[in-house]
Amino acid sequence: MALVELKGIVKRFGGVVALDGVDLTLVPGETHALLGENGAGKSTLIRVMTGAVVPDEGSITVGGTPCRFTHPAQASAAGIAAVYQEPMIYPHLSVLENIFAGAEMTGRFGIVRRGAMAAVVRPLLEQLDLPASLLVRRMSSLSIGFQQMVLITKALMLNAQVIIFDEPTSILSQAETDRLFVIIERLRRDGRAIVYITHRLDEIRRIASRVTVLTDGRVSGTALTSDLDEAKLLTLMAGKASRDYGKPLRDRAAPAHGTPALRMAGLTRAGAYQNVDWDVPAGQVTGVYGLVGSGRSEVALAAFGALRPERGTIALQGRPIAPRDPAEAMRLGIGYLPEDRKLQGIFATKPLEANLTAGTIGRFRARGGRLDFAGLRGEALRLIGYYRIKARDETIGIGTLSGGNQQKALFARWAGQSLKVLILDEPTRGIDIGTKAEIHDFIRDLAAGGLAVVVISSDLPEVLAVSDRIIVMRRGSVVGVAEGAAMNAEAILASAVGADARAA
Amino acid sequence: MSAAVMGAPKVPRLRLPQGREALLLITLAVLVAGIGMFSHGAFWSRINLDNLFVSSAITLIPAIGMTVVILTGGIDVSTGSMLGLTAAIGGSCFAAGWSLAATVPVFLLAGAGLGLVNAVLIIKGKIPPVIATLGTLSIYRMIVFIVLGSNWITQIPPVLTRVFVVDHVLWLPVVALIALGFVIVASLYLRYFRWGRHVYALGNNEEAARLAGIRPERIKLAAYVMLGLLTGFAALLTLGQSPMVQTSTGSGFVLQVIAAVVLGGTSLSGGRGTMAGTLLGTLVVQVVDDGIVLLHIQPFWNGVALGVIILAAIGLSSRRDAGGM
Amino acid sequence: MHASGFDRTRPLLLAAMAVLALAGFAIGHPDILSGANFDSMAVFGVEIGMIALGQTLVISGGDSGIDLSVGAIAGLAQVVLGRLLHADVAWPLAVAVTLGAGLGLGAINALAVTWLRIAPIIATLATLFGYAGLALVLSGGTNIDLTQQSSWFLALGQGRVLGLPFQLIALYLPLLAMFAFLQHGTGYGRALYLTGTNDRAAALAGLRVGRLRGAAYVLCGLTATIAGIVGAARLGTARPDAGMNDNLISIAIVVLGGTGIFGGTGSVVGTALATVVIAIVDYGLSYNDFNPIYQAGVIGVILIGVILVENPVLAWRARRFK
Amino acid sequence: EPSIAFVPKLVGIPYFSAMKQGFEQAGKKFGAHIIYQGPTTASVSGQAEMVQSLINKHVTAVGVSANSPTALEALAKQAKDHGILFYSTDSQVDGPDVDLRVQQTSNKALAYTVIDQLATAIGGKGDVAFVSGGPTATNLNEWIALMKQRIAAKYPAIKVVSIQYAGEDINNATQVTGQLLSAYPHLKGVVGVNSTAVPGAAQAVLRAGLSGKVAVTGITDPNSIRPFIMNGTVKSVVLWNPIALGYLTAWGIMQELAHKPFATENAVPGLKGKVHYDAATHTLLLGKPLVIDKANVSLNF
Ligand SMILES: Nc1ncnc2c1ncn2[C@@H]1O[C@H](COP(=O)(O)OP(=O)(O)OP(=O)(O)O)[C@@H](O)[C@H]1O
Ligand SMILES: Nc1ncnc2c1ncn2[C@@H]1O[C@H](COP(=O)(O)OP(=O)(O)OP(=O)(O)O)[C@@H](O)[C@H]1O
Ligand SMILES: [Mg+2]
Ligand SMILES: [Mg+2]
Repeated sequence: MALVELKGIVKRFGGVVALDGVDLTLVPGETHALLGENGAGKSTLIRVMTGAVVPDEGSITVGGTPCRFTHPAQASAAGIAAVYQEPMIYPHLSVLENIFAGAEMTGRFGIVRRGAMAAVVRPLLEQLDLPASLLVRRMSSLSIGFQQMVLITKALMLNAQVIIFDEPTSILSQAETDRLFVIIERLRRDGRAIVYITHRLDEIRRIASRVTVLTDGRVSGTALTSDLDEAKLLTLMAGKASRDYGKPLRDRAAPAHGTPALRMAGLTRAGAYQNVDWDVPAGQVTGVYGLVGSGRSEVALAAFGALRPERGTIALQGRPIAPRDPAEAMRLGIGYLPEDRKLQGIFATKPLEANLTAGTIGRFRARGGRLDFAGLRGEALRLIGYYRIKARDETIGIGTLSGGNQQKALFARWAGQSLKVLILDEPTRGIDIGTKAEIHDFIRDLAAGGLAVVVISSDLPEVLAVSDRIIVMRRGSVVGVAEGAAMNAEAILASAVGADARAA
Repeated sequence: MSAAVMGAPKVPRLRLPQGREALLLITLAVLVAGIGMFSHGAFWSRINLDNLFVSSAITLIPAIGMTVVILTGGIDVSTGSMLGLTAAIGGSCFAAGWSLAATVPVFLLAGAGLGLVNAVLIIKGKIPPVIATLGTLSIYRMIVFIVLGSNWITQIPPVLTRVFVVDHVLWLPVVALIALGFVIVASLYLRYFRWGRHVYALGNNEEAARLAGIRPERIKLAAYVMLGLLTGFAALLTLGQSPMVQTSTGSGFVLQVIAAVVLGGTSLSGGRGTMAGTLLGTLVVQVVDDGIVLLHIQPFWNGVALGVIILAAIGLSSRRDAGGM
Repeated sequence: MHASGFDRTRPLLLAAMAVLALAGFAIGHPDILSGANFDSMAVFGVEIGMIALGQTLVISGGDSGIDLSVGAIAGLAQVVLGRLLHADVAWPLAVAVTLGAGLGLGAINALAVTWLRIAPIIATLATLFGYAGLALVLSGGTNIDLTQQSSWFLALGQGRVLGLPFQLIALYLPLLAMFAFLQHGTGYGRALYLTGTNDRAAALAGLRVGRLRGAAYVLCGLTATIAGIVGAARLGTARPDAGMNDNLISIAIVVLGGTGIFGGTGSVVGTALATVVIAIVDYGLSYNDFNPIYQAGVIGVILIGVILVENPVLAWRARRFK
Repeated sequence: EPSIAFVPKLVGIPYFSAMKQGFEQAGKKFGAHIIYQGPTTASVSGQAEMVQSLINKHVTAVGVSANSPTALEALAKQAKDHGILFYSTDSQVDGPDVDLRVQQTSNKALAYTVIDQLATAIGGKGDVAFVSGGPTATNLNEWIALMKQRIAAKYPAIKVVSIQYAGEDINNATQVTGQLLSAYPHLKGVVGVNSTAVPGAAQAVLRAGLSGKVAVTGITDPNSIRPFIMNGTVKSVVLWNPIALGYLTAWGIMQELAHKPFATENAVPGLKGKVHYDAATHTLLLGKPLVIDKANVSLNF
């Protein structure tokens, strides 16, 4: 018996047809994976189901009764909850309030019962291995990884019949993903219907029993996971076979000699990281792996001049530097692709072209102090073409692009600049499998061109695939550096998680 | 660049209010101590304290409503004109010989009605709050001119002054007590009641709030109407403070209210701020203003002193608040 | 979409409104379409128009950007200028010094907002008090008579070029062109738009957010100063309270012109058109013997009316693209 | 029928409405169309804009109660060039191009009368404070200077401890006076220099329970001060009759338009007493200041 049934859903945005007659059936007790290239329409489909977007055509039935959601409140009343691709947070509210916003537990006179809410959510936090102290923290003080964990908690809290996850793990590491899966599995056995979107194929095989593939807003196939192999999936998605993913891409660079391009030594900032040493050689890709909150991003922000460390030294090609702000770091030749696309990356209401060239405006100067508009446009078109960003044209607002395409644009913004050191924080967040491999190629190319590249990622296979060396961090400290043969998944995961952490 | 700007984690904090209240409290204490000392006790005289409390209360009452409006991510710049118009309407009733009991509801209804007009323009007309209320700011003022016909209303019953301003309960003028009561109620409401939490949620992220099933329109409607209601009440109190309605009554008032709210730490982009901050912000503004006369500063230097004190006091605390880098 | 996020609906509406308003007034009084009247509208629109140019930059820089001190700057600039002229400083030098002072006043705002990190509304309210107070102190609260000054100086506000007001041809239009170029043609403009849209992202893209915004306040101080100087020359009088009504009107003009108060959008071109509308309505109403108390009200109606007309137009255009 | 335009400092206040009333009475009587237009705040530029539009409309006569003595000189000249009569009344415009000035009463007589009233009320000695309107209002500042002059010359035991500015707003005046009362505990009297300052000061004194202990007087109209004279907080204030001032102005303009020269003393139909004319400054003088107390507070303006 179907719990939710979508029939012939069509959604157009201006000239773009995001969904073009999609049918989808969700049954209780099943985890249904949605797959598709960036911009295929997955997120839009989700938003139709939660009432965030009103479809132009098509019907939705929930439990046999036809529904027309025009307001999200109706969908949540019908028992549908979602974790959206872009974190939907209340930055100035506490984590507890974020979790219960709109669904507060109230006592007499409508007084909000904080204690009761905390009591309800605590066991769930435990299962997700999150500390209870998290509840009183301000949401904006958390790194995006933690924010994502909080939003997952929130969706689980709602006790909905249908729970939808739009790329929940794109910035979570193996350990967090494992914990999430245990809970999803339990919910499934409970008789809920789960929708799960991801670009990590291994995850699909682990939890989903059925897969629906979307291509350009149409369903190109639905099948049981057990009937599918990777090649078939890729063919369904893109209509073409893609390269084997996960194998080393290229020969590793020889271990570097001499001064590293970027060297950080003894870097400390209380409460964030202690005594961190990073050596980043030119011409190589240095991977940085760790669990959510291990302090990787903060160290990177220190090198980029965005957050001053309290102690320690930073040297660029042997010369000590202390950049006061990102602008200075960039002048010195350091770049940083931030992890939080929405807050730190894109200019949502601005055209793709302005987003792509935001870091290089100064280079496009024509006579009389004029911006060289033709140059900017040319550069934007080059980047769009080179990095295969799916967009109508360069003047479209970046906010209307799909998550993966926004990410590609940000990657292009940084990859297009001439720098000495480029730090990429979760560079492939939300990028589909086919394209991910391409991005990896681009990263390797950058390194081959002499750039010192750092790839911070929560995706272990990715780190293994692109890196020449891997730095492993845990709780603000470097706990290991692996090179060559030492770079194997088990060892790195073990040191990232830490023997003690498992026990705790 | 602030740490918050970079989205970097900071030390755990228990609740919303940042160090802002504490800093304002210190600022206030320093100002009071300084003025108390250098005014040779004049600051502590009954007359001065009453004066201070009454004018603070009249700013504070609409500031409570303004805080809620700004928390939802909106703003109302028409409050001063609204105060003028309710005073003109209510004052006309007094002039026509209406009794106090019959006129008080007129003030409240007129205020709420004008607030409702703003709310409808903003919610139904989908006009950005600043633009809508800049518009009604001019329109309401025009109506004041029409209602008054360039006569000032002086037939205000003296009982208003006696009841609200002269009489004391618990050492405080009645207005001050009322204002304090409102602050406490509003503060508890915002903090502990579902609706209050939704105000914050809405101001933090309207889209998310909508997705969470909160109905932004209802909250906004309530916020603007309530601000109108409180403004209507403040208009009544204004007439207790000085028994005359002029065509200019209330002009310049809104800036004072918004300044108190923003000074109190409420962010103009919404979702952050507290009633306690608004209370302290109001007091700081009023004390500075008061001190300038009490300290016998040459009148032409008033403005300079006011500007410098605000920049110094707020500037230093803002820098601290932002936590350096 | 332009980097400014500026949509052509608003300028078209404003232009239509200007034409309609003129036509309406001409029904009552056909001779309003005379040269002398256009002249007067230009003369009275130019000063507030200049201030609105600077205000546009400040508001579009985001972070609740606003400059409430523009009126006080205009008044203080007049007083400084008046004092200098009365101290027998040659007028070109006096004007130059005043312009320098204006930059300084703008810079104080910039520092208060970007370095002290005071919310702009509070910071500029404080400087509003401060500057207005200084103007009183420097002038002793009195009217400074400049009617006897060099006619070259007075020509800044009363002179004519090609039969048109000097300040329109030689000051406002060049300033408008400069600001439009700055906003739409230079890297600075582009960077300020990005900063206004998302300052975190801008900082992490390597833009110097503080400097970009600070420069907007400095430029705003400059335009207010120029407006103050022109006003002093036009009236032959320097007064500490000269700009007392300018703050609110300049903000109203900017938002009417289509600049969003949350930053990152808008254009001085819209601001200029809004200035034209306001100048026509203002002058036309008094020319048609409307009681001046209706002027403010009509401007309020225009503010609201523009959006009420624009919303359906925008919705229709969005639908048409399907 | 000639059209006479009057641009007051600002509209929406009873004082200028009363003047307008006088203008209209005279207009009816002598056959003139009266145009009354002014800015809503006492703005110099706003006033100039109105005058300009009236000149462009070619009214017969245009004049102001000036917000600035010098800012309208250029417009006066322009009016003259267009053959339009330019006058100032109540608050004057400087320069050679003003055809007619009408003065309510001599500034000196006004200021001296106020101080004499004050001195009587406080027994000739003690601390007093002034509460004025806008700090830049030319005539208010002139009166303050003359009042100080009178105190220095005649009442050496009176000391002016502070001058505060409260704008044209009664609430500000109340608040500022309250602050003065605490800042100067020995204060004996408060002089309100404009029409909102006097009732504001009276209210503050009343509220502080100092009625009878702190004297309040100044320059204001009977309508505004009536409640305070009735309840005894204020004994007397000083003014002139603004209706008569408007009336006289319009009469004077009509005389000018008819090219009838003024004598040194003129009888004006509809006004009691003779009106003095000073040929050197083209100024008509309405008369002596009027002391308003319980006896005549029922006057309606
Ligand atoms: N608000 C919008 N306005 C205009 N176009 C939109 C909007 N939202 C989505 N689109 C377009 O709809 C299409 C589908 O986008 P959607 O976000 O659903 O893709 P997706 O499958 O989730 O991709 P990704 O894997 O990158 O997240 C894209 O072409 C996108 O540009
Ligand atoms: N258990 C925890 N609960 C809450 N916050 C934590 C916890 N552990 C670490 N943090 C915070 O996480 C911050 C590190 O975040 P940072 O963004 O630098 O890490 P990251 O390794 O990049 O992780 P992420 O994948 O979340 O971005 C620290 O400043 C710390 O305050
Ligand atoms: Mg998506
Ligand atoms: Mg990170």
